Amino acid sequence: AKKQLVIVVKGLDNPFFEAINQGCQKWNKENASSEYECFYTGPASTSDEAGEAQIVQDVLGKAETVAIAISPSNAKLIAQTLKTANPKVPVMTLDADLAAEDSALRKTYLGTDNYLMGARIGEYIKKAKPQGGKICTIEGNPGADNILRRAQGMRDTLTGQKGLTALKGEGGWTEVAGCPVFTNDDGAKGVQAMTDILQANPDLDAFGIMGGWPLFGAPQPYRDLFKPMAEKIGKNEFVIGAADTIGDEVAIAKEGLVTALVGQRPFEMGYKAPSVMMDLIAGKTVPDPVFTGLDECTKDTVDTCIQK
Amino acid sequence: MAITLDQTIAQRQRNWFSSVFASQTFWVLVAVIIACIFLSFATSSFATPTNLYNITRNVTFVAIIALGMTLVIITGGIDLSVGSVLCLCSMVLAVTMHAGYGIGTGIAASIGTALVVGAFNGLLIAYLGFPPFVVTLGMLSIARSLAMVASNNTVVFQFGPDHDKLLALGGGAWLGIANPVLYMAVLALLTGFVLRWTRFGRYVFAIGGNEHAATLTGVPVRKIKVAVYMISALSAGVAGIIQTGWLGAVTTNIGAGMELQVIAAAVIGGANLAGGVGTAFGAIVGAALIEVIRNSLGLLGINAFWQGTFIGGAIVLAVLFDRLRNLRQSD
Amino acid sequence: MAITLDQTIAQRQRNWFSSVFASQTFWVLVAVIIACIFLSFATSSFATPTNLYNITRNVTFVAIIALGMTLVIITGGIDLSVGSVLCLCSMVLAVTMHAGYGIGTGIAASIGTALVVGAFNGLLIAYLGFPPFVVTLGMLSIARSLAMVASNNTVVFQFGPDHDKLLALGGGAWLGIANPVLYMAVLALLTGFVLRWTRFGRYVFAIGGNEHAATLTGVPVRKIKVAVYMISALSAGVAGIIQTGWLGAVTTNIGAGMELQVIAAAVIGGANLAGGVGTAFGAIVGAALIEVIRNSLGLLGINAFWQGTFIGGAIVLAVLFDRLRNLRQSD
Amino acid sequence: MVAVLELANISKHFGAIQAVNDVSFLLEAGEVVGLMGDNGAGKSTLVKMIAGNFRPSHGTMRLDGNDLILHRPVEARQRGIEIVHQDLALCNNLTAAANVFLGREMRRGYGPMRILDYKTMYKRAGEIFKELKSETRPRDLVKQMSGGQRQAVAIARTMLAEAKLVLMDEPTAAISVRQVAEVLAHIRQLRDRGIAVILISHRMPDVFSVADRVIVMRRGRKVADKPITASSPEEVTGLITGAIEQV
Amino acid sequence: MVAVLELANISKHFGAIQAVNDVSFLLEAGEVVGLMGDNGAGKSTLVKMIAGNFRPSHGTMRLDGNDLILHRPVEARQRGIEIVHQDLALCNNLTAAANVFLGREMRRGYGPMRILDYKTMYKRAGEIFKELKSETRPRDLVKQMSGGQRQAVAIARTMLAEAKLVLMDEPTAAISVRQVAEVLAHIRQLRDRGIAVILISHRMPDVFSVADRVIVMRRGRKVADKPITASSPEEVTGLITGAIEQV
Ligand SMILES: Nc1ncnc2c1ncn2[C@@H]1O[C@H](COP(=O)(O)OP(=O)(O)OP(=O)(O)O)[C@@H](O)[C@H]1O
Ligand SMILES: Nc1ncnc2c1ncn2[C@@H]1O[C@H](COP(=O)(O)OP(=O)(O)OP(=O)(O)O)[C@@H](O)[C@H]1O
Ligand SMILES: [Mg+2]
Ligand SMILES: [Mg+2]
Repeated sequence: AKKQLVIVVKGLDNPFFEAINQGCQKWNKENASSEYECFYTGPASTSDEAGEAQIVQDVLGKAETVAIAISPSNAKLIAQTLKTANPKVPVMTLDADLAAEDSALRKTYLGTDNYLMGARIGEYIKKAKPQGGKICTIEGNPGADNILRRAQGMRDTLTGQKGLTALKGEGGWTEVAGCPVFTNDDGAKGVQAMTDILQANPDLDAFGIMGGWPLFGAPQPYRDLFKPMAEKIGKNEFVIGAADTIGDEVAIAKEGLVTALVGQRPFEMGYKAPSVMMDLIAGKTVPDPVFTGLDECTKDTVDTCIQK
Repeated sequence: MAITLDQTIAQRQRNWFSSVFASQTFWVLVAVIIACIFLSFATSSFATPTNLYNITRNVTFVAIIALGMTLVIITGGIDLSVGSVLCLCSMVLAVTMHAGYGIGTGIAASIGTALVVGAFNGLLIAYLGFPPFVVTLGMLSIARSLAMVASNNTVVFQFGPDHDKLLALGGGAWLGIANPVLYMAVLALLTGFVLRWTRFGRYVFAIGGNEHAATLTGVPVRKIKVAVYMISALSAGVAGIIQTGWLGAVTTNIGAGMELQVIAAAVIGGANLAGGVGTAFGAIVGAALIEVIRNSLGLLGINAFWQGTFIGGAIVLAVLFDRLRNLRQSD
Repeated sequence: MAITLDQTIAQRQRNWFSSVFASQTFWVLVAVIIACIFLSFATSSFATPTNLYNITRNVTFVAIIALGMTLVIITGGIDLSVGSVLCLCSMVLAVTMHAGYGIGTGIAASIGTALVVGAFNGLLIAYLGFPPFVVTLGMLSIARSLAMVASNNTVVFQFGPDHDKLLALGGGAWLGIANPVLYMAVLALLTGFVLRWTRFGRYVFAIGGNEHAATLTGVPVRKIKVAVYMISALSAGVAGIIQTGWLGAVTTNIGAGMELQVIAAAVIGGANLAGGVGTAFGAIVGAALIEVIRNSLGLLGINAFWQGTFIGGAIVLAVLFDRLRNLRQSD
Repeated sequence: MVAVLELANISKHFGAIQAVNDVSFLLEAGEVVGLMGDNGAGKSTLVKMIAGNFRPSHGTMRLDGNDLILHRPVEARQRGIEIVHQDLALCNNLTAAANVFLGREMRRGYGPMRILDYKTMYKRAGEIFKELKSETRPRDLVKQMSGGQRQAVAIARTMLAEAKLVLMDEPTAAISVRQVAEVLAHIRQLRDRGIAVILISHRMPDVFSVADRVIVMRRGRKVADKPITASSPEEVTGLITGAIEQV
Repeated sequence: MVAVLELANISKHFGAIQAVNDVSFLLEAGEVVGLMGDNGAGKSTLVKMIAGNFRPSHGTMRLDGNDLILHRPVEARQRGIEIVHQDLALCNNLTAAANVFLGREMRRGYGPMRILDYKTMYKRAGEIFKELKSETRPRDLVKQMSGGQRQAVAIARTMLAEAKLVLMDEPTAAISVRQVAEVLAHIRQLRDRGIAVILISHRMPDVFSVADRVIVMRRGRKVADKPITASSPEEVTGLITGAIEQV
């Protein structure tokens, strides 16, 4: 058997990680003759944190494993797992990082700067509505650290202050009652909740969507909801900043139903990770962190915004 | 004065009216109505046409599956695979249409998949005597995994030449009522009819009441059980098709965790997991209750952290009416 | 030659040996053993000390809760709230210790929470006659929501002055066996003892066999039911405490979806959701089977998309042994 | 003339328990046989085998001269064997009428659109109960019925179809004097129509008033099989208790 | 001397069904009363009220001169009332011995460490079955037992404790001649120890052989209450069927 460069993701149920897998597979195809292969795995569900830790253990116990890249859904738990397992092979993080104080446990981080991503969404919203207004944040799984980090980035950018967990007029922005909404990565739930929030708050000014589920998971109800508001969105009277550029999202941006999209580059993560791991095995110095870029799309840039 | 044998035989313990009052479905319906009235006064946005349109549409997916689930529960079984089957059927539809086939082929493939899955569950349960919980839990895992395989775990959002037809099917409306609501109404009437007026329905109840007795009296218990699991999977498949038309995209996590919601809808509506009891109307009422609660979270602006408490509390409260009536009566 | 009345009375249908062969637990155990033997040969990394250490440790959390769940299932009930209760108890422990209290206080608070939750479930089910499915589904929602409230939805990973004690409690080992495994063994023996040798255990079975008969013969049905739901919540709480010690961090996500795994473990191990049947040993065997399957996925390098199919298939297969024996016998 | 039912060396064991042991007998059309025996003697087990409920461990059964191999209870019904089960086999969640007609529902309408004919079923069930002089209400759930009413429901079932052979496992255990007379009269009617009946009962007077022949079982074995006229209640009691070994 | 049991104007209805209607009677210590009546006459409902199974809709009950208000069946047991239920109230998943001792398990050891005493319970249950001459195996599950064996288990329960009042709802319905004699002998023993017994039965000879008094119910009402010596099987049959209106 080939030596394995293992990628452990948070959960298989998410198309985002599938893009990482695509990158991983592309690397395999291009390096068919290599003595290494990229091996992608993870728990069935993103919410199964303990399951991910168990998989990490399993993988570290396997003789074929020569390096591992982890996307931790519970950073502390993975850190703890790594401490106990005390692996002999190089470990890096991918897509999501360990906490700062645990950074010695991994060699490097490859992925998006989630805080920056949220901050970019915040900037688009702030640019469209400099005077502030009422906003609702749509989040995913309540325990998902990367999403929480994005939300923090957005809040910090909107207010110019650090570390607020709910906005009550700082920088002109107020989060309405019932927000943030946790959609548990369910597109339909996300749109349904957004519909309810809009019903209850007709004077809402903005949505900050920290994970793209409502757009790519339920594009049609999303369109139905915002088509009547397309004109307002065009005039920046209503603002929607959303994460990701998956599936139908770019088309939605083209239709002018979202102010701006800020997307990650998961494919790039999956494609680059094997090379970074091989560098680590070879003992080369690798910068820490290695950020993959962000794709930012507005109505006017949709045709060119995605990095190929 | 003397009562004849004829008169005694013609008696019955409860008339139609008192049976209605004795049913959990009725009291949950009362709870739903009270909640709606409360929300109409407490928020200005509840009783608006758009909100009602949305609520009725949102309720349908859980409700349609709850109809099939009700049959399973009446026989004393359980089907945990419905959420995954919904996902698999949606994915089969999406992938087929994406590959350029028409909507007819897509729907046929999807329905076919549902029936095969249901038959698999049913055969293991009825003929090999597997516990329904184990079989359908296994299928929960298998169906979603197959959906991943079918789609390569990607988002499918382009449905080939009949793209628009599919969207119209699930997203359209007729006389101001969302299409899914119409489908749900038709399916509920059909289920209600089958349960009350057909021999099949009678057998479903008999199996749940006393499976052994049903076997002894010549009820084709095994065939009926297979049929019931096929119907359950079918209802999940139908809900999947409609939901795909509404959402306009399929991911491999749609329907995740839906099984508990669906079973809850059926049970809240009066079905008894021990078997023998349940109605189509109850399934709809139970699903409606869950959706009204969900809808109210946003409208009332409940704090995100407390939303779960609110949902859970409301589910328990809804059944409280019925329990209180029972307690009062048992004295 | 003539058989006396005494002899007839002393007879029994099955001896100890044939009862073992007739039990689902035994056949699932056979399945687990076969799987282990297969994996030892098929992969070089299965039968390594680290892997076995990990497997045995991983099995404990589901197994401990499955012990409590088994009691609930024997009475004919179900407890869907265990995953959320685990989360809530972990969070209460974490928050208490994070606030500077010692490990004793933390554990007491956590256990206290579990007992209150269990008592709430039990009282509604036993005294008000709520369907267990509805009450515990409500609690599934409520407990997780309270965990969010308690922690403000943050990750807690510093446990105050007794931080290290807690980590040792859950992460340590003794003679090469992980601490959680020891706890599990003790709890399993205790549960087995209670079920077989105490009046309480006898009543648990009686309630599941015929609740009405149990009431008529003076079994304190309601009290026992409350106790059983408290034990179930308690087992979730204990698992939560140990898991916290092992994980070293608590998020509001832990234990999500665990209820189905736990119930599956109990059912695969031979407990019957209709009530009246179940063993402590079965719960452990069921949990072990699930963990061995999960572990093998990585070791065998099963393709990610197919993993679900593999897991689901294996769950169904495990029960097959028992079913085949039954089928053969019924002829 | 071939016997309606012929049992040859039938045995049945459950684990270590030998419930029925090498039992053989013949039953002619229009014959009423009383099957008696102590509790646990194997009477119910024997008739359950004839009704397709269990399969014999050994031995063969023939109905009207043809082999009788039953895989499911419904096959017995299809071949004209009706049974009143000792445990009644009722679905508590259904009404009395629904239980009577279970597996044989009456329907109206045509082709695939046939629906249950509630009205006729209630009416017909009411008529049967009246015939049995039992105060049983067809529209009420059997769950809430008295022991005798439940038994009336189980007996009523066998009165719907024209059978070849009717097996009655303690049909009069829970019912009152008045209805006992009706059930015995019903058995006589069956006999007169040429239907064979096996009546299991612990009530000596009933058996002696209606049966043509009596078979006694003890601990799974047949210990007596003789015309009722050649026997007496005392002898049968002795056979049941074992005071008399065998005749 | 106060009566052991005194019922005054007891009624019970279920929805539109009047199961028991204004029934009153007294029962002295050491008295055996036969309670007879047609199916659905309300006999079981009446004794279930005395056993705390239902609460009367109207009327009062007194035990030994004290008010008898029961919220749960266990309270009746605690006050010395034992009952054999018509539906036997057995847990199918437990052994015969476990069913006999249900709610009254024997234990050994001290204080909180007391564990079930299987051995003694098996032994004691076996003794009782032997006393009843019933071939019932204490170690087997009741699920797989014959009708009469199940009934023996239910009767055995009442033989564990010394009661004031024993209610027997058709205790001999499913059991064989041999055991019927034993049960009747047991009832006589109870009487001789000064225990009051209400025996519900459809078997005229049994009632006439053991009861001191007979009470007849028809459609929920008491229509006769007289010493057995002053009555006759024919009269009682007439009362049950309604041929005789009331005495
Ligand atoms: N729980 C109940 N709910 C409704 N009706 C009931 C209930 N229990 C009994 N009944 C009805 O009350 C009447 C009296 O029933 P009961 O069981 O007391 O009769 P019984 O005299 O014991 O008859 P049997 O000799 O057949 O046992 C019957 O018509 C019966 O259908
Ligand atoms: N399904 C079964 N599994 C195991 N043993 C059984 C089963 N059915 C019956 N038995 C046993 O077989 C023997 C015969 O039982 P059967 O029911 O045939 O007796 P019976 O003659 O009908 O008695 P009764 O007069 O009490 O109804 C009994 O000892 C009983 O315990
Ligand atoms: Mg019998
Ligand atoms: Mg009665």
